[in-house]
Amino acid sequence: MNNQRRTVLKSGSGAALLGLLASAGIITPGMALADWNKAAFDAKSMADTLKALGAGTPTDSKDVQVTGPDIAENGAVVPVGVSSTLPNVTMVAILIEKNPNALAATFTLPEGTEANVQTRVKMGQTSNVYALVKSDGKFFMATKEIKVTLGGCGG
Amino acid sequence: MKSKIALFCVLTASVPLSSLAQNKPVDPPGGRYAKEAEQIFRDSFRADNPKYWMVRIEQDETMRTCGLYRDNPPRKVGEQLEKLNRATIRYPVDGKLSGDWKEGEKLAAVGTGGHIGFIQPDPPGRVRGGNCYACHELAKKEVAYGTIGPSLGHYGKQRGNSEEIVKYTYDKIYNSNAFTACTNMPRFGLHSWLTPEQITHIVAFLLDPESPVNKD
Amino acid sequence: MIQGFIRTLAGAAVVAAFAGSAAAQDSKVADELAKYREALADGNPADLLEVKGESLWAEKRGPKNASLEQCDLGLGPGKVDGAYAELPRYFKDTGKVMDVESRLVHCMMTLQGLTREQATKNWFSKPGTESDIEALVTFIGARSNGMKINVPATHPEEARMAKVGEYIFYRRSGPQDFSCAICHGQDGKRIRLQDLGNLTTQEGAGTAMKTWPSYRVSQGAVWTMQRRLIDCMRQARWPEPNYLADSIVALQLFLQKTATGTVMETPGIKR
Amino acid sequence: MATNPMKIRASNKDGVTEVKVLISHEMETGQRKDASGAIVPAWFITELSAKHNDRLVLGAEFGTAVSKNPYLAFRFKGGAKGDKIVVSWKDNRGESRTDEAAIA
Repeated sequence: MNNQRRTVLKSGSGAALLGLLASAGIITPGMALADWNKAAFDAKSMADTLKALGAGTPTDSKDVQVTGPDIAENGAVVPVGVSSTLPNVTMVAILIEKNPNALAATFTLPEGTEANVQTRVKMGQTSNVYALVKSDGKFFMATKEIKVTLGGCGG
Repeated sequence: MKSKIALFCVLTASVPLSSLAQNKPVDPPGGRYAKEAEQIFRDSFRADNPKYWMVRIEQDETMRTCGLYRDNPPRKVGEQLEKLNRATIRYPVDGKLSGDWKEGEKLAAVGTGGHIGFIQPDPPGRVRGGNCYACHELAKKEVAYGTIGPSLGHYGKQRGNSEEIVKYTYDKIYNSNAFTACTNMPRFGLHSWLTPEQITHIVAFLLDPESPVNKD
Repeated sequence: MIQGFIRTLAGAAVVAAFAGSAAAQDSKVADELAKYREALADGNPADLLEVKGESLWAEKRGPKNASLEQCDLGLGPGKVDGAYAELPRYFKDTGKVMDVESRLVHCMMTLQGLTREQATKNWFSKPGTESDIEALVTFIGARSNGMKINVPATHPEEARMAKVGEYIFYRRSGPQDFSCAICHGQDGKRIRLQDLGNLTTQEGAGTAMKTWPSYRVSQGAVWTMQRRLIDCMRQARWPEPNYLADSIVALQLFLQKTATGTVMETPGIKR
Repeated sequence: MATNPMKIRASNKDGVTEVKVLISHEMETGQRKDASGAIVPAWFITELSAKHNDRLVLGAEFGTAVSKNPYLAFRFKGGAKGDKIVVSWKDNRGESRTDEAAIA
């Protein structure tokens, strides 16, 4: 544990240099990426989000999975992932039906990166969570309900 | 707020202190430092706190006695406290003790309200609820229930809704200590945390055959 | 009325038997909750704060342009390893029983020359405002990992404060008739879905105390023990005690004494 | 406001590298109100990239629904002990940060 922490610290100091480089404009984070997809993140409904992502009407697929527990102890931090056994997956996305904006995150997967990404999202209430996957240029989807529970003393 | 202070005084005055003293607590918390401890506790708060906040650290006879016995008073003392608390129960003007279960369902789920202070006080207009699910299982569909109190699932189905049961349920919510001295359950009516009318709604939530407590 | 009461008791027995059929649903909830907690444990944001705390500890700051590296947390100047596990304790130089936060603020004042107000201004973080104290306490706490909580309270002042803490633990007041003991005086209970430790036993107090400071996902912040206890009082609907108040130090001493012997696992991550 | 370092862990097993990243960021939704009732403006990471040596291994775009102090885990083929993993993010205020770690 302690060793790990020391490693972090070391990388932190290395980062200071990189941070300087970044602020000087020498390297730009995310420069290999396309611009942030505002239309997709601003969309409210599932349908509008899928449209903005160019996904149209994705096919339901058993080879796509929303990973993570079915119950969240708190909606502020809900562990969610996407995994798929489909070939040539180049993009995955996480959508939460009942959030104010359905789209939570999209991931670009270069060749060699597995279709298995995990993150943590906010959920305002119990909702269906969708995993969207682009495989061989076609879109596939899977869903599961994640229950957000009230907890603690209340308030 | 004045009326609440007055209520504390009435409760304090009406206890036959001499008889309580006959049952000296064996191991009162704080031991010989109890008096000092009370002062240390009182000194922890800002001097410029509003008066209506500071009322909340005052103790009535029930609270004080429960503390002395670590919430486990001898039966004699308990009976006296129960008698004392029974006398505080007040009823709605129209005498109807069972209200609207749908209103009761909402109140049972709400755990907010009544928070004061500078760090995280309730925002204005925050609803004050019964927070029943914090401690009790009620409607089956709510999985996030606590277990500090007994399960109240099928409460009405098990008991029927005779006048006697309705009154007992109302009284228990109004002043839990009328039945079990030093129980963990708050005295919702005594402290005006819930109004008599709100209590009738929770009674209905517990007893109405149509309520999700009784109808899965 | 008595008859009604007896009938109620009988009813309760039936209800208890009935609860068995809900066991399947309950155990599924428990399983998924366990998965949830496990998923969060790997990747505790408090680790980020620990790293920050470590650099703050060594950073020269304040009017005296000094670091905290000579701060005496009870084991001697500069000794951080294991210090948290032995706090609160009596300090000769101040003649007071102090917890980790009181002592840290004392060091910020004496070593770095900060005023009490400067040192405690951001004693807890808010969105957009970080707290040095949270970071420092996370760092100090982590340096007791794997060590046993050891607060025997043998010094007379410590013994006195432990009894003061015990008194406050059982003291009821407020519009919900609460005391600490209401929620934390029995084994095997939970509030909503959160397990409640019986803080009057070594196991219960140990399970609680060993994990603080903890990252609270509902708050998006690390909470120190001061913050935790002051918030318990807010939840009891009392006014909030002052930061570093003796009552809070006393409660900590009572709890740490009860938890003595439990191995520290900090920072924790909680709802 | 100064940014805090990320925590990056990368380990290689059987030719697959697993990367776990923890980032210090508010991820403010733009829907929360402060004590005075005013809306707190949105402030969140929009883009992130991870590179193995100089090759992109993951690109990400975040919305406001990603939790405060974001966590990310992914796996890619290749990578060897000691190789560099470099992670960069930028947010909607134009702040950015880059950190690196070696594969263990």
